[in-house]
Amino acid sequence: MAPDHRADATDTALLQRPAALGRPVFGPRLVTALSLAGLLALWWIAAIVADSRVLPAPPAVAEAFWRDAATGELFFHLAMTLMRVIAAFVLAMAIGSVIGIVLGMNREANRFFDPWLILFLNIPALVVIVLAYIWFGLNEAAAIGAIAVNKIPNVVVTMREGARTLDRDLEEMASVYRFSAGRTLRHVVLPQLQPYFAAASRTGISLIWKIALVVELLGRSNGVGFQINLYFQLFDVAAILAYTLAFVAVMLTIEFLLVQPFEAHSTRWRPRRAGS
Amino acid sequence: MAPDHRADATDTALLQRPAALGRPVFGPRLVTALSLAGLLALWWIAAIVADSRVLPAPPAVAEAFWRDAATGELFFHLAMTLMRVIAAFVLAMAIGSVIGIVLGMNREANRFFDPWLILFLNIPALVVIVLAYIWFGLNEAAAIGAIAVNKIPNVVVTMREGARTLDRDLEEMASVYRFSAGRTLRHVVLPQLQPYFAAASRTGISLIWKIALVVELLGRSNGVGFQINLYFQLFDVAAILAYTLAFVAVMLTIEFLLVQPFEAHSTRWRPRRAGS
Amino acid sequence: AEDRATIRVGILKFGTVNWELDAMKRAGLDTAAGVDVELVPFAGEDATAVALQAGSVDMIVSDWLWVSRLRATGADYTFVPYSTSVGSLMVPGDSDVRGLGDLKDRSIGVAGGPLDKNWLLIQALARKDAGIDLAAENDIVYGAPPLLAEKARQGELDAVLNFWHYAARLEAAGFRTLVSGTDAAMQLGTSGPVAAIGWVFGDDFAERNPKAIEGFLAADKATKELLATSDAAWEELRPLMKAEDEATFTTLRQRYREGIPSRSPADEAKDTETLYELLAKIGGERLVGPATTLSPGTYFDDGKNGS
Amino acid sequence: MSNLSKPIPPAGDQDALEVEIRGKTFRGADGDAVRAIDEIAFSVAPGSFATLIGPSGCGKTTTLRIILGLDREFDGRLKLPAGGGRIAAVFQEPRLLPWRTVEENVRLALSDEDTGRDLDDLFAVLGLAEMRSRYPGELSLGLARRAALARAFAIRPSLLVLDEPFVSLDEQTASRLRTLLTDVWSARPTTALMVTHNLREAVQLSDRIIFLTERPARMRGVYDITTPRADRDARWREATLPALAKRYSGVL
Amino acid sequence: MSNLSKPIPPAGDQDALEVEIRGKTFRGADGDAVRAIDEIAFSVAPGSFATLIGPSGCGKTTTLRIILGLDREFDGRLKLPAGGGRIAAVFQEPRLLPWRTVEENVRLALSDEDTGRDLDDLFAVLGLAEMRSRYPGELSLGLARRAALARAFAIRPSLLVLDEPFVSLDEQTASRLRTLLTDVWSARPTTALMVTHNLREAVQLSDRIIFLTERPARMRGVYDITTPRADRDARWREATLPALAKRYSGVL
Ligand SMILES: Nc1ncnc2c1ncn2[C@@H]1O[C@H](COP(=O)(O)OP(=O)(O)OP(=O)(O)O)[C@@H](O)[C@H]1O
Ligand SMILES: Nc1ncnc2c1ncn2[C@@H]1O[C@H](COP(=O)(O)OP(=O)(O)OP(=O)(O)O)[C@@H](O)[C@H]1O
Ligand SMILES: [Mg+2]
Ligand SMILES: [Mg+2]
Repeated sequence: MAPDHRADATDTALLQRPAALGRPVFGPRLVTALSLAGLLALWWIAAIVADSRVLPAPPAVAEAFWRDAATGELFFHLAMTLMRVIAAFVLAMAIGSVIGIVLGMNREANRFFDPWLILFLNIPALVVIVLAYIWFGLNEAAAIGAIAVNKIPNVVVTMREGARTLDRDLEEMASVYRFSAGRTLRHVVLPQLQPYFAAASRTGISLIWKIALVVELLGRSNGVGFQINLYFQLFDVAAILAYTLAFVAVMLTIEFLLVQPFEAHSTRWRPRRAGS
Repeated sequence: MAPDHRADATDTALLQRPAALGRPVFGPRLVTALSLAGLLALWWIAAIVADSRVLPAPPAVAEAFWRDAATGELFFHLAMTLMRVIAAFVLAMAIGSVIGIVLGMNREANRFFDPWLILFLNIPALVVIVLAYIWFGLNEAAAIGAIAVNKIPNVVVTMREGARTLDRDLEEMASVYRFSAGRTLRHVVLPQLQPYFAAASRTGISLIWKIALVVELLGRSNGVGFQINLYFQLFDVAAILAYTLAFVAVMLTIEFLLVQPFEAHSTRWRPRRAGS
Repeated sequence: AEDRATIRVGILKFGTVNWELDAMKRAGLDTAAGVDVELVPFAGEDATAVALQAGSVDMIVSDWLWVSRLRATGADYTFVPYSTSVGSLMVPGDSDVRGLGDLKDRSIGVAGGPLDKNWLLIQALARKDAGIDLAAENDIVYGAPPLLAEKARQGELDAVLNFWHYAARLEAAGFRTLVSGTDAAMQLGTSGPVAAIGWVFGDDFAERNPKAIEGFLAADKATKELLATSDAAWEELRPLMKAEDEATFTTLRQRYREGIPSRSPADEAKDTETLYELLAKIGGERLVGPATTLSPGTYFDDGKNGS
Repeated sequence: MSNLSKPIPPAGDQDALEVEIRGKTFRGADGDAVRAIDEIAFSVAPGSFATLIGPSGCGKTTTLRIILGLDREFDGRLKLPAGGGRIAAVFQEPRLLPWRTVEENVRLALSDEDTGRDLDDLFAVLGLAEMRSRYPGELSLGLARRAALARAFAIRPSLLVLDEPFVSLDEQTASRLRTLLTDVWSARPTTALMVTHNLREAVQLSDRIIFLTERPARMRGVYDITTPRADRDARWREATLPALAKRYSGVL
Repeated sequence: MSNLSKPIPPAGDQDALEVEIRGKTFRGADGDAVRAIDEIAFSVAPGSFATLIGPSGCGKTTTLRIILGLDREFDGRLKLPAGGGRIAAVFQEPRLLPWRTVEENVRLALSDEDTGRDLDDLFAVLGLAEMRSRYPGELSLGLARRAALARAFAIRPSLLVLDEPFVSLDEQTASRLRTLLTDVWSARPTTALMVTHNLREAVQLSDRIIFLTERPARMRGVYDITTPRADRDARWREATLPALAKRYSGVL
């Protein structure tokens, strides 16, 4: 007979319940704006408190940004990096998803290739990049390939977990109703893998960008990684942050204009959690 | 009336079906051995074909391995790196899972923190590491903390996707039967997150190891990353591969002795796909 | 030993500084000069810079440009010459490139990036002597030093500008020096070889530990004398140097000896200022930061000016 | 075996279940409003057994969810039997944890002081004795539904909510379980509310039957049965069922 | 409306469904063997309607899965009605794709030449007209089951397999759907096999009823009904049901 929150709330008296049909206090846009403002404030305060050359305040970074933006240099390097990131992302997601789904659905294949996967997961980026440059020359193809090879095992692992949890009931339904392979993939398999795909692509694009920085550091003559390394040698943290934030801004734009609407659309069928 | 494979197979005649109750052609251990042997063979052939200083054949790597293993040096560096990897892994998984689950279950919180998450996902490892070292000194705590901070956003993203797909029906059941918070977490929530956790930890440990290499490069006086970079400056690829493979061997051991038995146990309830 | 000062030096594990300090400790030259030198090895150049700023080491090896730039933004690091060895632009022994003027439509690897001092000087020299813009008329590849060295060996690059010990190794492998950073500087107006890299430490450390700095610099001088004259001392360094063969070993030794600064600090400082103005002109604010002249105090003043 | 004429326990010990829903609207995925319930109001006397009958899709499950506190976005008010007693629910689907065995599923629902209780009899009468250590994925649907019943009956609830508990079971098993339900319900002062499409089942078990209209649900009528359960034999049923079916067409 | 006395189409056009399962054992998660079926053998004449009745958990769904080709690890043999026609199945659970609307779920099952067919009548008679563009998560269980029936009826199958198709539905809806089923079944030469726990439903619809024992399932008996469907009125049922119930105790 221990008192219990829910019981208390309903026991006491005839409780009046209003029909509250989802009216959030702030609009989504406002929340995002608030969030960014909070982040900026936090950074500014930290910069003032730390008062160190290593954590410049927002104005210093803005200045560094304008310096390189005015010459168009920043946009050039950003574009080069984005080109590499996008190419490697498409490659890695496509190849990794296929391998991951196959391994997740086929125990025998998985047992055989699992050690290979672990090997490729754990080869340092440096090794892959250097080997790629040495074998295929210091060119874009080698750079993009090296980034993709670094990312593919991660995609495989995530998609494999997803494929392992595929609903057998729906698969059976599809086979009884003779769905073609394409129809099964599109309407039965992929929707179930959506959360895994989302996880793989979100963490993927950030990992790819980080590897792109190393690739550019080791053997490219442009791109954000090239610039960041240059400024690191000069220990110009403001400039490093300016380039970093420029990339983050691009990612945020993609997130809000592309990813979130797409996700909202592809998960609209999901019953919403009460009160959210 | 297009002929169809399944219909064909069963239409033609009274078909005899044997009772084949899962008898794989090879035992799992043998498959793994075959897999590793295949990998070795592939490498060896590639090394012979490439015939380059940059892709040494297995014996050269074995020699480099023995050279550093005999002095105990290799094991010392490996141990240091493993220590950092494990500490950072535990930290990142614990913190990242908690944040990820909270964000996945709470739309408002997620809307607010999503931009922060994207920022932290995309800050280059270099920046975090340098800031950590400069603020907290070149010590283990800073090194491990920097690795964890690099990994946490990835864990958050993956666990958040998982938490978004939590089964509302089971959650309701748990609330009606007044499961305590701990019981709900352990018996209702965590089992559903298992595949996401598995994906996050597999890709996680490899990412952490890669970041550990950078951390060791930028400010530690030991560890595999330290050694690999030294050998990179000498362009001694055999030694680099020896250290890499030593780490991969440790990971493979963990995979086969710990992770796979654990996973087999925690997913034993899953209905198995026919023929696997 | 209790009253001896200690100094922690951040070094590159496979770098030349490591050789020198190893020889110093082997010969007991540091304790003889009343200082305990503690070596803190790192795997990368950037790591030593981070370590100095994080206060984990007291001294590292870096260049005066870096010191001057950081001083201009408020840091108090200071500089004592260590070596005049700098990078060189190398071409294969059988290359038909004879001078900077022949570099047209070639692929050139440049270690250290577009703001590397030697690269800037060599570009300026090419513009002055041969009237060509190296960066514009060639295919420039910036990249990691070991990777570029390997690419040069593979023949993918027609020329490579690399740091001195990579250059020395390439030389031992049959490459020849087209022009070195020092040559370029001298042809552009310095009166002698300028020590580009040196010991870097904080002014406040020097103030608090005058004996440590004094002892260390004395020990450094003694070590250089030893290494300049004794081949036996070099034999002991062999395992550290990881030279592939005898030719590489002797080339490395030779180039090291050539790099020992021999001029008076005053001459050094004067040439450095010339060089700085030159660099400020070529590299612009991007390279030198807001200050157009060498920041005062970049060169360490131990109070016994000119000794 | 069963106490079929449970005396309604004295009031004060427990309150009646009072339900008054003046409206419930869902927001569909396309943003459209789906009106599920228009106006439902009924009460269930403490310790009595009530049944909800209504066309498929009319809002019965929605009503139960509101009573269970799983849906708080509705117009109206609600009063649960007091006393802090536990609530047991048999959902329309089994809702077992797939990664726990049948027995673990049942035991997890027990309160802390009850853990470790002897459940042999319960499993035996439900025909689950052999299935205790199986995972839900290895059960037939009927077995899974019985496991869900076991969970509800094991916790000795003071309010029992059942959403079509006996579908997907053969007649023999179903009638055995109806007897079990009566036992569990009458052993303690339990208020019960059941949804069913089976009028026979309803008249056998209930003190009160509440008929609902098509969606959006409104009250169609309330039918109280005063005949003691022991007297509800085949003959009585033959008389009652057609009468009810005539009054509320389409339910039989 | 419905052609209740469908003449059995001439043989040759289609073969009988012949099922002969001499054993089916599951391997449980703990490694134990679970014997689900001992020995089942029956045939269903082409174009006729058969019903499987057996206790809960005896192996009915397992039998259907074997017929559907979803489980190939059994001892025995199987012959499907020839002709390459399609198979429609109503599973024991709705098995709708949660991320597709009701209508999309139905249309996805249609063959390519049928896509775009007019389904208005079908949805109307199933009471789903309003629900076509809703997602399965927004349906009540009864509505979801009807959507699964719509999918099965839409594809004009030559073999129709139904696992308890009419549970969780109110009587009025259920009887409307039974009529629909008879229509669909008699419109083309369709062989049908249904599992039910409702003997009334079985005698109303079937040409043959196959009774199974407890798990592991064995044949308990086969009962053929020759009375034309049009003549199976209430009086006939009152006579047949008790006779059957007496012969196969526990089924009513
Ligand atoms: N989450 C939801 N979003 C939109 N509509 C919903 C949702 N849940 C239920 N509905 C609708 O509300 C109505 C009532 O649903 P409910 O589940 O209460 O029916 P029911 O009476 O239990 O039916 P059944 O006998 O089939 O189980 C249905 O028309 C259903 O489609
Ligand atoms: N994957 C499985 N692993 C182990 N046992 C299983 C598995 N699937 C079914 N069984 C067992 O086989 C038996 C027959 O199951 P089946 O689903 O065929 O029963 P059913 O006759 O359809 O029962 P119901 O009327 O309850 O649906 C049951 O005892 C069930 O527990
Ligand atoms: Mg319902
Ligand atoms: Mg079944």
